[in-house]
Amino acid sequence: MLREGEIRIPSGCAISGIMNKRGRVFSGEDIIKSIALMHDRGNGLGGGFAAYGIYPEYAEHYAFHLYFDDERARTTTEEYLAAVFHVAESGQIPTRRVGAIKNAPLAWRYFVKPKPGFLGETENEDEFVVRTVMYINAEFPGAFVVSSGKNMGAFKGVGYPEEIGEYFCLDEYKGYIWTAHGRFPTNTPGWWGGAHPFTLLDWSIVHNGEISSYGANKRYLEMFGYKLALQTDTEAITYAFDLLLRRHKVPLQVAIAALAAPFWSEIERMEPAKQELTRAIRTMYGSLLLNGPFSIVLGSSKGIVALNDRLKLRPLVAASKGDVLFVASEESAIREICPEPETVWTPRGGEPVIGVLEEGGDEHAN
Amino acid sequence: MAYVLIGNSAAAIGAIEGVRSVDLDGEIILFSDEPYHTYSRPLISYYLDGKVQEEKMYYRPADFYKRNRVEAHLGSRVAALAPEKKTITLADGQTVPYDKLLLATGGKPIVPPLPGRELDGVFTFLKWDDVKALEQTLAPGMRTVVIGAGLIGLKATEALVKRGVAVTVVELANRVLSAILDEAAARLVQESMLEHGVKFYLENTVAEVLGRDGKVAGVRLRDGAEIPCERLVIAIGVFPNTDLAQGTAIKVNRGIVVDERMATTVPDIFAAGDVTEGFDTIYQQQRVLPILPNAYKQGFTAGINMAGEVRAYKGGFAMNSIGFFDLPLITAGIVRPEGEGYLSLTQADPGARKYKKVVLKDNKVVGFIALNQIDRAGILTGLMEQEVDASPFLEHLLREDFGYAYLPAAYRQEQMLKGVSGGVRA
Amino acid sequence: MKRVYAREEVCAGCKLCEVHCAVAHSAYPQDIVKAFLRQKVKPIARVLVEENRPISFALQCRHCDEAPCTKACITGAMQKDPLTGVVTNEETRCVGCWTCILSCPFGAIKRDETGRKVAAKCDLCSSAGTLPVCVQHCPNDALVFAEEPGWRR
Amino acid sequence: MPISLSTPNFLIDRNRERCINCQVCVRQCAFEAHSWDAEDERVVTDDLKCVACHRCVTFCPTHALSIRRFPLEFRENANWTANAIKAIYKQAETGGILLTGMGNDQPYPIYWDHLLLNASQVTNPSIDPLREPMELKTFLGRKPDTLRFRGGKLAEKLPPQLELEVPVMFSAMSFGSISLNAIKSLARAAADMGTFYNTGEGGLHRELYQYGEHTIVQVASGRFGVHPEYLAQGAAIEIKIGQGAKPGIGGHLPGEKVGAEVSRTRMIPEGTDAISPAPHHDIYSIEDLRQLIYSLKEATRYEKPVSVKIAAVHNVAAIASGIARAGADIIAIDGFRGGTGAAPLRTRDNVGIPIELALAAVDSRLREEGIRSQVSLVIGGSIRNSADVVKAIALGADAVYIGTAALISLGCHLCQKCNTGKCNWGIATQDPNLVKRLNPDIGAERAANLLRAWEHEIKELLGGMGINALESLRGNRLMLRGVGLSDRDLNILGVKAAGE
Repeated sequence: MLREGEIRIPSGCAISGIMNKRGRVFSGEDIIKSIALMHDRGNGLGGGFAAYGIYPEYAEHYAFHLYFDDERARTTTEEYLAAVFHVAESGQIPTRRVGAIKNAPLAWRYFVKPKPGFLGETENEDEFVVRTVMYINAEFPGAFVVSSGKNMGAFKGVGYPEEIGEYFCLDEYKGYIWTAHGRFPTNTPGWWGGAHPFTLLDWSIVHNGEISSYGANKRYLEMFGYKLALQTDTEAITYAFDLLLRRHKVPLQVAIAALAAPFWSEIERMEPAKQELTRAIRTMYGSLLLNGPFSIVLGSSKGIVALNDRLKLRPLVAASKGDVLFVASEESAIREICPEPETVWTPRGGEPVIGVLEEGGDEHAN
Repeated sequence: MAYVLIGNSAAAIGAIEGVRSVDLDGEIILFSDEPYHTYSRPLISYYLDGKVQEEKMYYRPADFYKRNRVEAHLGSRVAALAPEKKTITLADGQTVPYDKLLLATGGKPIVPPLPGRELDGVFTFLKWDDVKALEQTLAPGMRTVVIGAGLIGLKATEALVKRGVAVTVVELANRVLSAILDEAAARLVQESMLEHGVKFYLENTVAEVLGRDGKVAGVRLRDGAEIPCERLVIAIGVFPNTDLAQGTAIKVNRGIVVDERMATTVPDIFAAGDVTEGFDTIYQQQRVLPILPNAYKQGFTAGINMAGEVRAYKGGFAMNSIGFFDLPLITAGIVRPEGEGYLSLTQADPGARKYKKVVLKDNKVVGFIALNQIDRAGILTGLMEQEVDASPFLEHLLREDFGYAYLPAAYRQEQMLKGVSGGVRA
Repeated sequence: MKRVYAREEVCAGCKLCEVHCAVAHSAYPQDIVKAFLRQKVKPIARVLVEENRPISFALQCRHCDEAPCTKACITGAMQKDPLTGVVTNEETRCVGCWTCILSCPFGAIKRDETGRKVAAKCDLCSSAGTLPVCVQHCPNDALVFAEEPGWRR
Repeated sequence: MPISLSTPNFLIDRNRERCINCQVCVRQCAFEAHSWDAEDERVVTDDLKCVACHRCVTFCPTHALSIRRFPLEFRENANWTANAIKAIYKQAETGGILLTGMGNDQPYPIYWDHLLLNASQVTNPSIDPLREPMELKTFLGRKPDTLRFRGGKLAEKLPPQLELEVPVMFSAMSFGSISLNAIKSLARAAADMGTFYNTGEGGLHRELYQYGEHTIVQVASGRFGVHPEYLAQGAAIEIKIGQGAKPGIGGHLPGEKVGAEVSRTRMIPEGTDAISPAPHHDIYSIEDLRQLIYSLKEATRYEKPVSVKIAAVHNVAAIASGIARAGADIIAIDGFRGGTGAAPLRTRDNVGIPIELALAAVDSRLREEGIRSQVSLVIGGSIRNSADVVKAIALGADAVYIGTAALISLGCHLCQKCNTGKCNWGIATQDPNLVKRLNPDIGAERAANLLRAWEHEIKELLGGMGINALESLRGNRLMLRGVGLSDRDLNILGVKAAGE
């Protein structure tokens, strides 16, 4: 059977995200409980988590999470890593035995810094890392980069999310942002790399939906050198954010106006300056418009953005209590871990929920 | 306001409709020496030949007077006018006051002082009564002499022929219809009548009516020739019936003189129709125009002005549509120009008895003859009315399909698009 | 009043107006083939297409405000309806003297000799109570039925 | 005089039972296939002159007419078809090039008909265009590499863009090749529907200035009617290099079509042939093209996008890439089925490649080179319906040009006699007697209706795919699948086979 990347697999899902705006870290138990409550939105063929602030001791290193099909894949990949990076620390990612989890790949992590000699002239470390990730995923059979950001990591696999969480002992990690994903793919590749979240550098995306514009988005992104190895919406969305925010350096609001653009009928009603801006964004980034149903949570070390498609064809609820911001596919998944939120709301289509990490938040993980 | 109308033909009817188009209340009183509901004089020849029965003789529907609230005194002759008193006196001596008076007394037949004209069997041909009288005495095979080959004479002739009567026409001029046709056209008309058995004596006239025991037996012509006949129709022409105006301050030449409002020279007295001498826009002079369209328009104009509105009728010109035995004929204005500055365009097909002639002066159409090809002839009439400069389309005037497509675009579109009165500025 | 106005700049000169007018005023107003093939004499159209290439346009009675034909008519058959403004010829009273032809400045009155000689003219299809058939059947909207000469449809 | 070997193509079938001899057919046939026999008082016909334009059939008030293929048969021969034989008769008679009108009518594969569209089922919802907004707005013009911002505001304006409410424009048809009434119809329809029409190389008649905002003015090798005011009037300027119906060939408007108006508009003497050279004599290379592009931009103060139109030929992808780099804001590609007012038959039927393949190749190439968003792609050359439009956009087009379809909406019956100037429908003619047969009021409404209808259909198809903005379909080849195509074709088209 073709695995993710060799074929495009539509899927429905559950998503959840928790963030402490002041950067206080907390264990993975809550996010597991939250996503577990939406058990029925998945079908046991994919689950995963992204966690930020979990590696304070290596905050300056790129934390590579890799899956290997076998030892051969690991050794060849590690040779390459060692060649282009200073590897400060490496080791197997701790796991527990969980009944339901079968044929798991070898899961390893490496805390690395690029060797300056390998950077292209105009290339900075991030770009080098992106290039390396694409290279490994494309050229090293049996090896797959799960995450590559600083002081963060993705844990995902085939199974229900709560099983994956337990398997990777997430209750023992502490982070200030947690996002989770439970998947309902329409066929069963049974490949761990295909599970969500999808990450690049410290971007991570958990996503529920199927984007009709995928083909248009993909071919546009490819013009900028992105290789969409997985053929998943999640991957495309991640790259779209990476292109807009990191490479084109557009303001977050602009990126959102591109991906979940307001309708022309709305734009016509905007005041001139805003109208001109929005027209320009749609004219320029039409190919990045995410069309069709989706709700996503974008995670980064600086905060989270939860977003719906502009017609709101997928569920998304948000709530807050104190410093903590919750987003999830279902309100119950929030109340499960926060029975009395101060505010609960349902964002409109295209209206983002943004949680920004307050600068110098105490205990901020670095 | 009391409007008093004397007369009951086209001019009087026009006046009624003119008054009522302005004043719905004023009292209208009409006097006619004839006993009939308004009828159409030109129809008497059709009546005679049976094409039109009694009920179709009437010029307006039976309820016409009622609908227009006209007090019609039919068969009551007006004997005199008293302009200074603003009254009229009837034959029975009764006087009637008026605020506005219309003289629409029409014309009367010209009857020359012929010896024997009092004989039994001598008729004129103007009123319904004339033909009714004539009709009762007719029998097939009877011989009739008609004096005058004008419009009336020839219409009478046609009707008589259709009644199986043998007709001989005596005409002083050198051709038939000399007033409205040139020689070429007259010849064609005469030919066709000859084919129907009509005899003609042209450039000749009746010197004496011959009789036997009080009845017509024949006529002797100027040249001594004698024509036996049982009936004689005198159709030399009509003369304005100005009797009532005589001896008053109303100015009369051949007819009663009117201005373009149809007012006579005496205040509150108007005149219209065959009795008047109106302005001829082609001849550019006052002339008697004894034709129905002119009578109606004059009457209509008079009516409006009597009712207090000012409306001018710039005048008309001679125009006739007539036919003899399936030979239709339309003429207007000057057809036989005499003098300088005229241009005549003609086109003849004698075999088919077709003839067309257009007469121009200063590049304007001033007259035409359309014989046996009369379709759309009114366009020429319109050009005459509008005094259109014809130089841009001279060469097309005689075309079979001559029409607006050949007229200057601006004029054409103005006429066709504005959708109002084609030509006529009443 | 509403009149029929010609837009000569889009008249295709097909004369379908004439065809349908003739039919509408024939013995078979509903059957064009019969109207033409069954009747001894071809029915005549009340509308006339004038042509002087490239100019062409349909012309029918303008229903003049001061209709000269009604003033000239010797029988009173030709009347303008004071309410509708439509000028019609009461054919039973008409004697075919053609004085109306003499006086119509548009040449819009025809001689109908298919039966008793009478003057035939456009009646705006008053009887039909709908659009005049010439307008209905003009394939190029070169005829408009309007209060004023209207240009755009 | 030796006998002519040419025989009728069509047979005029007149039902005498129904013919009323009204002569409408006689008056409507500019080819004089019908005539009036005054002696027998009946309409007679000459089949040899019939071109099957159906004008008479449409106008016949009794439906007494029909047109059939002339039953004359040659000895069966799969190789020497009747057309092949007749062509030789004709050339043996005239010794001349065979001329024709409209587009390639040969049975080459039509790729549109081998492409199928996708629709949403279960995993994502289709969208009902009657309930949800459905956006077709399209911008044509160069898009910058990035947007720059200063204080949350745009730091620099976008380059000039054409804004289309429907992704369909009327392609270049010159005043001369078609009548002023035809152009008025298209111009008015374009204005009503928020799109554009193209002057072709016919200049811009003064009466059309009012539609300037919806006009693309063309600059072609003959430079007819090109002057500063002309450039200023248009919303965009198109440099015409080639045309799908006759790649590598210039244009030729015979003198008899150059009447007073055409002459004034094209700025050439009345009655003279208007000959557009095969190449622009100031463009012998890509760098020359660049100079023309920029001199036109200079002349219009960089306020109007400049388009370059080429015919779809073998190495179209490389050429398009060159044009993009030469500074064009829009590239218009015309496929080998594109129409024409007059072209040599052999060229029309044998030169160029299908637009579907050209489009796929160009779009892919520009993306590979990372310059796709620098230019907009407009394609034409037999877009027949809204599905073709949707497929074209999924393959990567930004918008399409329609010429033939537009003319058909005005009444064209594809008789392919445009070159004769006798168009009975008043479209491809300058004869005032024929021109007035096309009422621009009706024409404008019909052409606008066509766009309106396609707009609805495009929205339906988009909704079915779960897309509510056209840009999400652009280049979205996952929405296409091929049927009955070779792997090579699929590969060039960049689409999967149905079932994959």
